Amino acid sequence: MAKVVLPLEVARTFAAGETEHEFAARDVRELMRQLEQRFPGIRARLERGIAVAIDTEIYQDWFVEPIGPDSEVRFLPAIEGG
Amino acid sequence: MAKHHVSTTINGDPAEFLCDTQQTLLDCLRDELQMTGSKEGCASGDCGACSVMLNGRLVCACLVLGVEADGATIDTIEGVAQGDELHPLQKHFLDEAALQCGVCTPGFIVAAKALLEENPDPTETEVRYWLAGNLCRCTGYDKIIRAVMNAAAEMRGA
Amino acid sequence: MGNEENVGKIIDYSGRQFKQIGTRVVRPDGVEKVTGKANFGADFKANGMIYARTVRSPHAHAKIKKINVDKALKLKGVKAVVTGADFPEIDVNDKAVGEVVVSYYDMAHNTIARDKVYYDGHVVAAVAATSADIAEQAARLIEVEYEVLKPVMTAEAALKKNAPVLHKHLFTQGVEPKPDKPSNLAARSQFKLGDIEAGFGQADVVVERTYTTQTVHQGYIEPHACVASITADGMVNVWCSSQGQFMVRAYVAKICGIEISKVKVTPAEIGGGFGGKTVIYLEPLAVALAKKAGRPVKMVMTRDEVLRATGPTSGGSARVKLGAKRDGTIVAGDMELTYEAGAYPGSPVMLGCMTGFAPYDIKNINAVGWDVVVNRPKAAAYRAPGAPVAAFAVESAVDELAEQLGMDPLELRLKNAAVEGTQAPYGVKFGPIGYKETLEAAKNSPQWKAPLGPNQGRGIASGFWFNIGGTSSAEVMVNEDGTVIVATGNPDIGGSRASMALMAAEVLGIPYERIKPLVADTESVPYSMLTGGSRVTFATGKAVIEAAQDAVNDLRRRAAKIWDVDLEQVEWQDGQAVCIESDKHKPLTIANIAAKADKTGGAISGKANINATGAGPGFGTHICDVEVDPETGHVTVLRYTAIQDVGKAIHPSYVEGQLQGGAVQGIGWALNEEYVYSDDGRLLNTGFLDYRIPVASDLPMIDTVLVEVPNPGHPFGVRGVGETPIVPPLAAVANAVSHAIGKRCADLPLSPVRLLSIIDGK
Amino acid sequence: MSFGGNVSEIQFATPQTVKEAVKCLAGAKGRAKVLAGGTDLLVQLRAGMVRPALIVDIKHIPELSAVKREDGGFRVGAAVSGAELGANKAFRKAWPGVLEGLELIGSTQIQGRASLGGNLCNGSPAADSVPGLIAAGATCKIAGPKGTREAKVEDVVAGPGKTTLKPGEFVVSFFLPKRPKHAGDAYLRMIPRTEMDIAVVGAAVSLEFDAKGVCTDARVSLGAVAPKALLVKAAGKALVGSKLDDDALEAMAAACRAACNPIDDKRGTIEYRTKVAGVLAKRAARIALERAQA
Repeated sequence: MAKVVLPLEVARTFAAGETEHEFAARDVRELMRQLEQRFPGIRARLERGIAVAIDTEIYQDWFVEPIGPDSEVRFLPAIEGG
Repeated sequence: MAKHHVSTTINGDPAEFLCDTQQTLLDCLRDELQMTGSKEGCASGDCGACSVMLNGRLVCACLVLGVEADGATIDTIEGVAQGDELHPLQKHFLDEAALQCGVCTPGFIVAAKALLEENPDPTETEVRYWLAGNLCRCTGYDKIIRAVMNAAAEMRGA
Repeated sequence: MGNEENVGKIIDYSGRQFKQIGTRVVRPDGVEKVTGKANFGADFKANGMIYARTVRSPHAHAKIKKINVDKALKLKGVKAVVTGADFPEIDVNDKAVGEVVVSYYDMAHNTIARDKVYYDGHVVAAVAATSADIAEQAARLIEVEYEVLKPVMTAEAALKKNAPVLHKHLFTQGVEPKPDKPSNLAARSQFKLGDIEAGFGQADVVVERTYTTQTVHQGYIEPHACVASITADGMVNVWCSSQGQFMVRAYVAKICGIEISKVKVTPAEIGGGFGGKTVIYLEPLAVALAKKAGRPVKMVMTRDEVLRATGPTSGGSARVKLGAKRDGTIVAGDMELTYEAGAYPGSPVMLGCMTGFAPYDIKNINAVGWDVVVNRPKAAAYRAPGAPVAAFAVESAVDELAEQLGMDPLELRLKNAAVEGTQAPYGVKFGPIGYKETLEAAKNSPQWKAPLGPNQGRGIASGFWFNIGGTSSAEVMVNEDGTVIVATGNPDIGGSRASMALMAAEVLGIPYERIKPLVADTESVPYSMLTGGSRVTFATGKAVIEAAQDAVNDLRRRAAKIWDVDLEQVEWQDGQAVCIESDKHKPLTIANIAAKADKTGGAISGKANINATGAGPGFGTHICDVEVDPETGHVTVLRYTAIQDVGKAIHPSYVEGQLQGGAVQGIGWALNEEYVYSDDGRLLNTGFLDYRIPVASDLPMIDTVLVEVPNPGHPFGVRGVGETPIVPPLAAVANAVSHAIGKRCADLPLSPVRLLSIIDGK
Repeated sequence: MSFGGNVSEIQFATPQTVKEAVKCLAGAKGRAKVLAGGTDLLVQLRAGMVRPALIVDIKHIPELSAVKREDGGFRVGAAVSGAELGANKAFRKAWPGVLEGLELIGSTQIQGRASLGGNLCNGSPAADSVPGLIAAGATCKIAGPKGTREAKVEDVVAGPGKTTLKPGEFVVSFFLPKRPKHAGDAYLRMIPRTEMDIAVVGAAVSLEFDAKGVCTDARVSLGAVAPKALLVKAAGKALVGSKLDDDALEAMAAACRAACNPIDDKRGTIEYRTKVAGVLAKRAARIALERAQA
């Protein structure tokens, strides 16, 4: 099971404030389906300016990035720059 | 009143243009003579991007009226290289990477050239104070100062 | 290298000795720039072009009751006037979903006000005429009737109970329960690691203080400028300087309500941006005026307009609390940031929360950020947006903590330094990073060991920036004579053409001089994300490398055809195709192969369209020595060293230049730059005379140390370098000044006036 | 501005003599502005702060552009640029403090244009060259429709942006008197950067000493601490009769602080300006002393 960490604000709105969850998903697309099932409406929120970090790698534009069985998946704000 | 007819010498060549009183020399160079090497960064003499020589003195073209150029001698960035032969300052700016965005570069080269004509062996402090009216936001000035010092050394034959 | 891996695969460059990467070549666009021939934003002309000027609000906060343009239109030479009513209304929820959330509604209203103005300098109308002077005079004839409202100029004022509310539709995001009334508090964000209470419970020493900074501007020397023209069949052409031609295209299309295919943007050379040109201001106005006038329209901002209405970055306050054990282990970090977003939501406060503690391995972190709207220009990105203010607070706190612990501030940083595997404040674990290496380099630097005189002080501070990747495209075209064009879609803001050409040269094995890098218009290369986030050398560089490899594969295919051998028998070595397993074929140079391109299948090229991931974070450490005049409060920067992990320096001179330039911008931020507003919200320092960016005589040489810990996410080990250098200097300077005067300086800028009052204890 | 018509035009004149210039100014249909170095006027024009009917360029008048010896002192044309005056070695030797003030106006580029006349007539309380001139006891020659007159420099400026010049009058030249043997002057200003700023405080001191090193005359002038540059007579008095010992200097500084009547603005506070006026006056006095002893 991959550990999935939601941003605090998103967790407050959709997951009763609980940021850490466990999912068994092969990739981000599947994870999104499962997240939406568990927390209806969360997907649309996560698609707005949220990046995905899988272990040490940050994906600003995520879609089907693979998730390992022991991966830590974190949703975090997308990063801009100067 | 019609526009002023201004006859002047720019980079050694005779030049003429028409202008209104309120047009600055910088406006005239850029808009009437299509010489856009001198840049406008502030129009108030605070940034030096429009540095030119007027009768042998370093000035900001944004603080000179175009009509004042009548009968004057003007030297601009466009006249610094001789054909395709770059001035030592230009070469050293390239070698030292003394430019990043490059918009302040023409002003720096014109101003530095004026310095080296007056003082061929300036100290670092002298270079910094002479160029204090030329703003650069990219480089932190370090490489610019080095380029000027190196060009000075080369020009002195050192 | 085995044959099979060599076919259509990424070449592994690890451990490779570079031939051209790391050399200090002359930049390809250099001669144009030192001779004044390069064309910047304001240098473009079109046939029949007319000139436009804006009408801007003198009020910080007002309702627009009426705009009368009749007198202006009657002036001879005036060709068109536009107001907010000439632009399509955009839904308040229309936001771009991508790397950054962009509210098109806010952007459109920031470009030209509709019913309300939100800051001094907000555009209310624009007028085009046959000369700049006529346009200027016409602008003065446009009568705007305002109902002046009370402005809120600071976060503190904006959050007061009965403060005037800027936006009726603005409800605080990120709080529960959802507010039922609009306010000036746009959003709350929070990042947590561990248990903050428990963390402080373990602490032997705690320091806590609130730090403040003022609004500052990017201060690029080139004002915003553009020319827009519209063809008879409605095609829009925009020529302008920006940090991204595709960004301009997207925003113009959106704000003007035009399909993207009908907008072409040609990038000019850009005279500095630092993030401030990642948004647009003039282009939609020029397009609308050009449409009305039927003539190309040129718009160039004055410096006054640049300072009043573009940029800046947020001023803000930062409360930081750090707890450490007696041995120096930092066990808890608490931070509360309040940033002023300007007229519309979107300060970089969240990035401040994410970055402030990033250099340290702290198990218990709580960082809360408040995004507050005020009647100042909408903040735009500025070099490591959000990070410098947070770092100023944290790095000052670390300095104070070192004092309290009786530890050397460098040793305290070394003890707590983040390393590979450390969990960043935003939760992600770092890959290979070189922060510790920058501290070691600082320790070994001549400056760190040099003695100090009376009234002098030394400060050290570190900083972090994420660096980003993103979508980039590149095309590598082999010409008939074997020279090469490398086209990308990213404006060259500080020498990136040189790094693109160097990377392509390295892959192709041909001399750098034979490669011409091209910054292409929006119709000549596929989409690329803008130049920003320290991404170009990393992400676009990666695209160039892949495109060059693609071209190499094409060249190998042609060689195989010429020799009539299998592709597997052709290897690419030092710019030549070599036939292995047979010496009957003499190696073919790129020129040899190019000469036969027509016979072997047409033009030879390579391309890559990528969304680059794997951007390696950047860490830097700066040392600053100052001398303070105790009677006047004047600070002289005596010596400065900037050290940074740069991954791999493609062109070391330009990497050093990034460190030096960032350090000096940070010095300006720390010492003398600030927006000064009157009580009624008018900006008082609207020129370079009183918005005091550092001048040459203010500074010493800026020494640099490039630490190279390769980033595994890039074939050559590149990390972005542009933004990190502005993060440490605020605290490096403030710590130095604090030590020089023996008092903690927590409010920037440390201008003589402020510093003297600190020295005198007032 | 005539709306429904053309934008108003600005006329331009280049008189060759003082007389012609007076005539030009008198004949202007609307507001006339005198152009010397233009470093203030062009900024105001561009910002739309002024749109005169006529601009009179006085640089073609020989008297305005000349530096001459007169009565053992100097007569300096009002339009002589900082770069030109700086090249005059005799002037630099006699009045280094006056030159310091002029040379601190802006950058090298500004020095190619900025003049004593322009700096004075712009009427800024912070004008860098004015305290030095006042401390020097300089006078200026003013030409106008009623002929020429001589005025003390401290009497020319009335307040921020305002002068006592009557309509049609302009400054032709400055006179700096002969220097006795043991004399020196100095100007210091406080700016946040090292260059390119407007003075937050400026202080000029001109001193004369007898052969024994006792101060016989002292004039102290402060800039940017009042609506116009001040001649602080009490500060001068505090030095006369002393050898510039610490007590005399502190008494002078106290007189300077007492004379300050500054404002809080974007460049400084009342408190800061007042304190630093004393600091700079002391430092300038020490430099002037050194120069007098040299």
